Amino acid sequence: MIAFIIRRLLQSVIVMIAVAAVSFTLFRFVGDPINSMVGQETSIADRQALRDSLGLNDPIVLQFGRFLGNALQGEFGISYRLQMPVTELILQRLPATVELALVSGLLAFVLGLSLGVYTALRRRGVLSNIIMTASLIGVSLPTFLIGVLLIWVFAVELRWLPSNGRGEVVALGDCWSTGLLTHSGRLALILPAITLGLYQMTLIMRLVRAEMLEVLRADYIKFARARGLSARAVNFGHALKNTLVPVITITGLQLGSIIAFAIITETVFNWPGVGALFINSVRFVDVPVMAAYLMMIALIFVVINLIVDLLYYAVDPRLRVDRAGKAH
Amino acid sequence: MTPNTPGKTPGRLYRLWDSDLFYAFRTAPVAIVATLVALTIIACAVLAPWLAPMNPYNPGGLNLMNGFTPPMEPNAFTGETFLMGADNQGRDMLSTIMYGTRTSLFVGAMAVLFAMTLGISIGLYAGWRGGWVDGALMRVADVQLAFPAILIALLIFGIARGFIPDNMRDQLAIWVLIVAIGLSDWVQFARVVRGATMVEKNKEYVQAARVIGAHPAKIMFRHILPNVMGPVLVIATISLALAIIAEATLSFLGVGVPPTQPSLGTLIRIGQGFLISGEWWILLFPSLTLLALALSVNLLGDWLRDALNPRLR
Amino acid sequence: ETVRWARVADALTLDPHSQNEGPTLALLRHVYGTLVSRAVDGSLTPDLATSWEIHPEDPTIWVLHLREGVTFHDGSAFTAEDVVFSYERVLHESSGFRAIHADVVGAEAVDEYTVHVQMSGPSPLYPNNLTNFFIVDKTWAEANDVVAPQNYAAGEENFAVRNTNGTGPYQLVSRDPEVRTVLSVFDGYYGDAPQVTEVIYQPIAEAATRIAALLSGEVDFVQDVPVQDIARLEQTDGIAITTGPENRNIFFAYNATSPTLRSTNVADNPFSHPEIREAMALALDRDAIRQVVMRGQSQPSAAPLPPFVNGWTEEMNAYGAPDYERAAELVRSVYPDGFSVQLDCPNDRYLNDEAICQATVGMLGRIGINVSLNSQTRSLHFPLIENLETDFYLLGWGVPTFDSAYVFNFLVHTREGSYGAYNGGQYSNPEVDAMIEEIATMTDLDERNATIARIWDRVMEDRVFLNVHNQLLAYAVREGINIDVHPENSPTLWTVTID
Amino acid sequence: MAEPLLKIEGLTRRFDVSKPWLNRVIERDEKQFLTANADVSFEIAKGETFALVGESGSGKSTIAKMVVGLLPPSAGTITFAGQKIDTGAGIPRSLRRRFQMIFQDPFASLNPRWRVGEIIAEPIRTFGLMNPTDARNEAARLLEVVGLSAGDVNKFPHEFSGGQRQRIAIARALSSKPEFIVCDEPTSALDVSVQAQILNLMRDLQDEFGLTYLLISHDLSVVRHMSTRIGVLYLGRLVEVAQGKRLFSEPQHPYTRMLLDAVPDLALSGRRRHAVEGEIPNPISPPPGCAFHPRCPLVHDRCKREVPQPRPTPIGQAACHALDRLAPAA
Amino acid sequence: MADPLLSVRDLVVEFPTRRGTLRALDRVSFDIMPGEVLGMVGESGAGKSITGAAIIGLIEPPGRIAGGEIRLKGERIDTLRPEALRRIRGKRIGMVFQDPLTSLNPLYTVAQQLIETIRTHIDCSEAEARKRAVALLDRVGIPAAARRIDDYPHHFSGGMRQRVVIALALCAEPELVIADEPTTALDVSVQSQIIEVLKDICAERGAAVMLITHDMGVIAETADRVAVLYAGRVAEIGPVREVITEALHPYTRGLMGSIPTLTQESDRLVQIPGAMPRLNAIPQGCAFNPRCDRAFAPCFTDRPELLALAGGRQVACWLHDTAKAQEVPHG
Ligand SMILES: Nc1ncnc2c1ncn2[C@@H]1O[C@H](COP(=O)(O)OP(=O)(O)OP(=O)(O)O)[C@@H](O)[C@H]1O
Ligand SMILES: Nc1ncnc2c1ncn2[C@@H]1O[C@H](COP(=O)(O)OP(=O)(O)OP(=O)(O)O)[C@@H](O)[C@H]1O
Ligand SMILES: [Mg+2]
Ligand SMILES: [Mg+2]
Repeated sequence: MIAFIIRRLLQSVIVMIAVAAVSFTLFRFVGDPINSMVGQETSIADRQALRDSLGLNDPIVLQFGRFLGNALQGEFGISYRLQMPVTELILQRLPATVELALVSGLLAFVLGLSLGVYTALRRRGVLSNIIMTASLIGVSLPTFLIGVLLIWVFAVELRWLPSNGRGEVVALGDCWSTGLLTHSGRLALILPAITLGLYQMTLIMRLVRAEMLEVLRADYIKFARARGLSARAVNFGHALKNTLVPVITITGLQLGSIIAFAIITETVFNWPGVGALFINSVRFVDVPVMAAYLMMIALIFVVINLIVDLLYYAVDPRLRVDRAGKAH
Repeated sequence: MTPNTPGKTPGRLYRLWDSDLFYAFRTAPVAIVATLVALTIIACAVLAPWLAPMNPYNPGGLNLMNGFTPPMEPNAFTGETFLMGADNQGRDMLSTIMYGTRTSLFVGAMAVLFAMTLGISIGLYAGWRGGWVDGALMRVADVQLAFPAILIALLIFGIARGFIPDNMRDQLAIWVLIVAIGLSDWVQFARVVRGATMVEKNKEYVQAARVIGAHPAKIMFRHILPNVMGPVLVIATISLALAIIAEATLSFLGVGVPPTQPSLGTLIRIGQGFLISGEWWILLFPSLTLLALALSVNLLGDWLRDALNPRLR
Repeated sequence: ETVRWARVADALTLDPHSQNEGPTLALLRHVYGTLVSRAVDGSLTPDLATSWEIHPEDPTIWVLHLREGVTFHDGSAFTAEDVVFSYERVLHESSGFRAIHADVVGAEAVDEYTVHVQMSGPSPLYPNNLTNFFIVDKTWAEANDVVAPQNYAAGEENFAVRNTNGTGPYQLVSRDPEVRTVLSVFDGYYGDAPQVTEVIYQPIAEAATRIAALLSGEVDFVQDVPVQDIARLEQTDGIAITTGPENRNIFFAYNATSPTLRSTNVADNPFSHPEIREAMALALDRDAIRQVVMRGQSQPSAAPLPPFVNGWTEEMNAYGAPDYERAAELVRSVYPDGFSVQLDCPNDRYLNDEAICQATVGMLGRIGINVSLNSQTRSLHFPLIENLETDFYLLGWGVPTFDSAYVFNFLVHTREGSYGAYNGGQYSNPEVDAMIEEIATMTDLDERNATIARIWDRVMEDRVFLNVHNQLLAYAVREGINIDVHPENSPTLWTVTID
Repeated sequence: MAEPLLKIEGLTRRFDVSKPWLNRVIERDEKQFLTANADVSFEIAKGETFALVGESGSGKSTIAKMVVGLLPPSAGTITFAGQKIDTGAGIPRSLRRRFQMIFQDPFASLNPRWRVGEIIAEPIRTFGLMNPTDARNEAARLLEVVGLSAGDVNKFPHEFSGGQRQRIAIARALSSKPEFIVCDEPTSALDVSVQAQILNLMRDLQDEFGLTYLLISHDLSVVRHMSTRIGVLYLGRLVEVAQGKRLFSEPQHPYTRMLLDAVPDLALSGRRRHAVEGEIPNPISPPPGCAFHPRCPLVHDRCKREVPQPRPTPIGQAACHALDRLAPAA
Repeated sequence: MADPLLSVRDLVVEFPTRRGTLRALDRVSFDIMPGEVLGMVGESGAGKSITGAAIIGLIEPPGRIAGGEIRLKGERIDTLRPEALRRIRGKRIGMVFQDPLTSLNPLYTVAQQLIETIRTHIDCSEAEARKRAVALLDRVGIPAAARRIDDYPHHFSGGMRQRVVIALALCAEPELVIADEPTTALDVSVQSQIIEVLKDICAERGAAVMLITHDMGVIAETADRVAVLYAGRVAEIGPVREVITEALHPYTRGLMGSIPTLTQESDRLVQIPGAMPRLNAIPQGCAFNPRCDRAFAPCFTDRPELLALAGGRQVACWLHDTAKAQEVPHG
């Protein structure tokens, strides 16, 4: 177990360094930050001077080293664009994204799980087929379009729900702000959460269904039936629990990608989260923010991965003994 | 012995028609409709240069004054009428959609092909070799997973822009897109193929080949590959739909094909700006086309997944 | 009354001397006062300075007379010391406005309400440069360690980035960058009490979302209205649209001087042929662009400068109807098979920038010029111009000084020193350069204007630019809010009236 | 005995089943090895059928794999037709053709995507023995040899029943004209009536082509029926080697006796069987000394310390400390 | 003779497929007496498992019971509603499957699975159920049962797991245990232990056993009577000794001859040519006719019914139909 965690952590470090390297190389190519930092009147000499002072003219290896060194200390510098410490900026935006991701993740998980179980248990039912087909619509249109359409229908035409922003937020302590405690905050969450969760819901639902069908054919299910256990106990106590083992992994990974996918949803709904921050940073070539964001995504992914593995441990007793080495 | 009737071996086509898969297909209305829709769209796209009323990719042939002509109504200035209206550049929507679908399909298919080739090769190799090679390759896949698809595509797009001389960007944009989407997609192919390879390589038919000393490459590609293609096909189908949508999303984020040669996604991105202004046809028709295409491909993939799973028969 | 104000981007900072950038200036204007402001018609009006004149004895000194009885938001009094301090600050190495005050040597407080600004030479038009010069309280700045504008390289945060102390009509209540900034009226404001007592400023990047927010009643005032939505908004009950010209013209420029181009398929430089440049001018259908691409929201013009600007003439502005046949003939006369070239275009900087380029690609296609379009985000587009890596590009240019010299300095003068930073076409004419340098110090305005006209003649003759139009700005508001379109796209909410 | 066709000496195979390095460091574990075969030696003469029996996990398949070159031995030598096989470099091509193998699972041993003709001709192609047309004809001929029809070359494996597939597998094994065939549980997946067919076929082919078999099975009655000599494996060690039928009438080793005892008797001889005590120990940590001692009715102290060496017996040889004390078989 | 515990009459099980309906069982009839061990043998695909599944009503759709009746102590159980049938499963009929590795849910401890099953059928407290469970495990021969009961299935070896499975099947004291190849996946030395346990414990509780296997040896040692299935039909039923030593049906006879034994002396095995027909190609008349060396005219046209002969034997073969047998060309 300890060895397992250590191994995971080592792997995570490698992943993080790789991510850092990749994201760093990238910055050379997304454009020149100077242009968005100075007015059009600035002379070329002044621009060069600024570039020099930001270290953008240094050899790339040196820049990377500096970046890594600072990143290790959680130090990502000052945003070129908003002139605030990046770490603070990201921490400020993170609650919005996390809240959105969690709510839509929860939505996706709960709906996906129940619909998946339903469609698996009633495999040939009419309603199942309708659900299966309808759910595909969610993955057959790009997210941004779904978002725009939802805004159009529910905000513009029906005026039921707000079209953008987070509504009223309440500060919880120093570092967290939540929209969940206010009415307007909850209303504002609905459309983005649906938009973001739709894709994941379809995915989870299909996964649950496939796994469940697989499990329902397992010998131990047959044996459970033969022992006269009630349908409930068989379907939920045995089949569902065994289904959850593989579902947990994928769902966990999905949560990571929900945060990344939030880029689009946040842009469309003007949701003040890290995704929108990132996209704006890309437009302005705000290198420190981009770097920090990518590192954050990688970190979240790595942490989720770790949690998933530990959960796996908790759920599947077979892994608890000496199988630790066999990651994946 | 079972009575054998040589000479009466039915033809390949008949066997295909009579196969279980095809039977399942023939009796699944959803699959048939999905195939018909997909084939129609694909045919229209592939034959666009011959079928489309105009070539929207030739900027010299456009008349800007045709811009925003509503469907089936003559344009106030030029008097021209378009079945599905004209877009903001005066392009006939129908033709543009046909050409755009062509581009989207090309990007999607090539991206999937790329992802598939990469994923299969890596998966086969990792599964076959096992040990640290396998471990290392799968860690690479992990790193890849740490970057969700759209991020990867954004990154690659950014990097490629740095490498490609600007006067070639135009032509290469599509290829960059293909590589970007493909690279974000190979992991699932690799994982499935790796898993299946690890199962297959211990099967006795592989051992039989090894006993006679067949070359590992031959075993991998001639023996194992055909047997792991089932799930690969399913993933490929669904990936195709995903790739087409990924292309649309990337184009929404501003990294995509040039607007002079719009893909379906670019069209939607453009049309999305006209949702409120009332020029609904610029958004509606491309979206419907994308929906129909992606939905039918997805449904097919879905159906295929069930049909190829012997345990669900 | 509260006005909820949405526009595409947020102010980048609240530091008044850090970022010379549109939205930043527009927001800061509500908090910080300037010595001189610009009215909606483009004229200069007194503000913190009640009057200004050239020193009767020394033409290199500008004398500024300051308004009395003005207080900063924290209650301290506004005096010449603050102006002098602000000059020091704006001239600091890390200021984003240094270039605007490049000719200033230093400022000196003569008495409590008079300041002498020492220029390096005669600068008759200098007050035009004062409209974006925000005045900071010296004691406040010193107390909070913000004597200098923020320096990125130091990697430190600056108090002024999130805190303000100005003399403007509003004071800062709260700010969540890129989310919401709340301003409330400053009781001690020296001007008329604004009707709008609270401003909630929200950047909304996506155009559709921004308009949706207005339609659903979540905001009251939207800037950066997509042109295609204007008609619909006009028809919507409860929503009004105001439009007006912006001080910004949109034009194409090309490299006509290099012997070869990087992106063409012919051996020489097609733009070096006057015929080609003429053909392109003939092919550009400005009316169609106005009609279809801009939905009427532009003023087509051949003059490569906005109409407000000193040096603009009706004559330069005139353009003819396109003549494709003649244009095609001209192209054929040089290149029987036509030629191809790449057009670089931003896709997120100006109103419908990409669509304009696209339309132009079509028009040029009709005369045998095969243009491939490279449209990309601004941070990739502008370096091309700066690094001289483009053959043919689109650019928009605002003239905050309202004088042609600004255009000449940046776009016409050969690139050397601080000149020609945006002369991406590498136009170079020693005669013109000499004249440009001359007008910088001319005090006789008539003579100066004559020289400007001469420069323009040469520039127009050489077809250095292919101008498309001036942008019209559109503001959409909840009905009952009366707001004027400001030529610098810098709305002033304290002048807003509410029915 | 004449020059043996296959000679195996001291064959040992260990599998590294250690935990990953990091776990070992943290949990202070040693490297762990599973000894699948230890010091196995036997010879097979030409034309003979040598059988290996033993319970699951006793290392039968591992021996088979080492013999055909699928696994390199950890120690020991394999000599085929007088030629010592360098296990590091794999079996030379010239020898490889002379070996073949038949597998247990007729469903897994044929590639489902290949036509029967291709499957049978694969060895011919790989060894370049014939041109493609001849190879196809040869495949058709072989199908008839194993009792199927020549027209079946174009079918796919799934069109055949288990017994028929096993015939196809045999045809494949015959196609490179081998002298020696390793059969790893060739009939254990088949029904008895089909098993009889396959066993008869194997015998016919042996007579016809002069084949030598290494037959692996856990079914003692099949082994008795087929083989000329038999080796009994327990936990990777050869505990007894004996002449075919005599092993059954005069078993020497206590384990052999126990195995024989456990076989359900169809003959209804009325003999009351003794249910065997215990299960096979974990091969990673086998008992010291004689691995069988925890289950052995004749166990004494020496068995727990010393690994018994093979000793000649009236019917072959056996490795047991208690051989002398054994009562003659009942 | 007492009333049969289980009585199966003319049981037909069908699987609709695209190429027509497959009859996996075609009019199968047999009885099991209380406390009796009935062996059921036959080749793979003969329908042994389907018979077992049909009895406890666990045929997977789209397969269905298309005819006949199944009675448990005279009460019809094939027509019961699913809920009523569920109460019989485990409670009155226990089931043991072939593969102990996959029969247990890997995510639950043995205790959890046992207690769940006990409490489903017997109204008792958790603690009580646990006590029963420990006792049961002890009885099936699991050493230190009280300690090991909280282990997960993967902690047990194959033989031990099969004991757990048996305990699970027996925990509600059923009257009938259907054991579907309970030892096939196990080692020879463990096989005999398991059979022993199963037999003893059933005898102890007076439960009848239906022992499905294709291992004639196991049948010979364990069963009282044996039923031979061929292509979904009963070929022969009779006391085990008679069926083995003097089989009536040519198929049974061939089958016995084809099994190598530890005592047989001949060089070649008896070989029944061909293989059992697939369900979609069962010949007309007697299903065995293409492989039968004694087939004669009626075998190709009429299906022989199960004939009751003396000594409790039954056979479905025209050779034993006195009327038809006249026609046999003896030779
Ligand atoms: N690749 C391997 N890695 C680790 N252990 C292995 C490997 N292959 C075989 N073993 C172990 O070696 C031992 C002998 O295995 P082998 O397959 O030779 O047994 P067998 O006698 O053929 O059994 P069966 O009757 O089940 O086929 C077993 O304990 C097995 O677990
Ligand atoms: N779901 C199904 N669909 C179609 N046919 C089936 C299905 N399940 C079983 N069968 C058929 O029913 C017949 C009897 O199967 P059954 O499992 O009872 O055989 P068995 O005698 O138990 O064989 P084995 O010894 O292999 O377990 C077989 O021919 C099988 O192909
Ligand atoms: Mg084996
Ligand atoms: Mg069965």
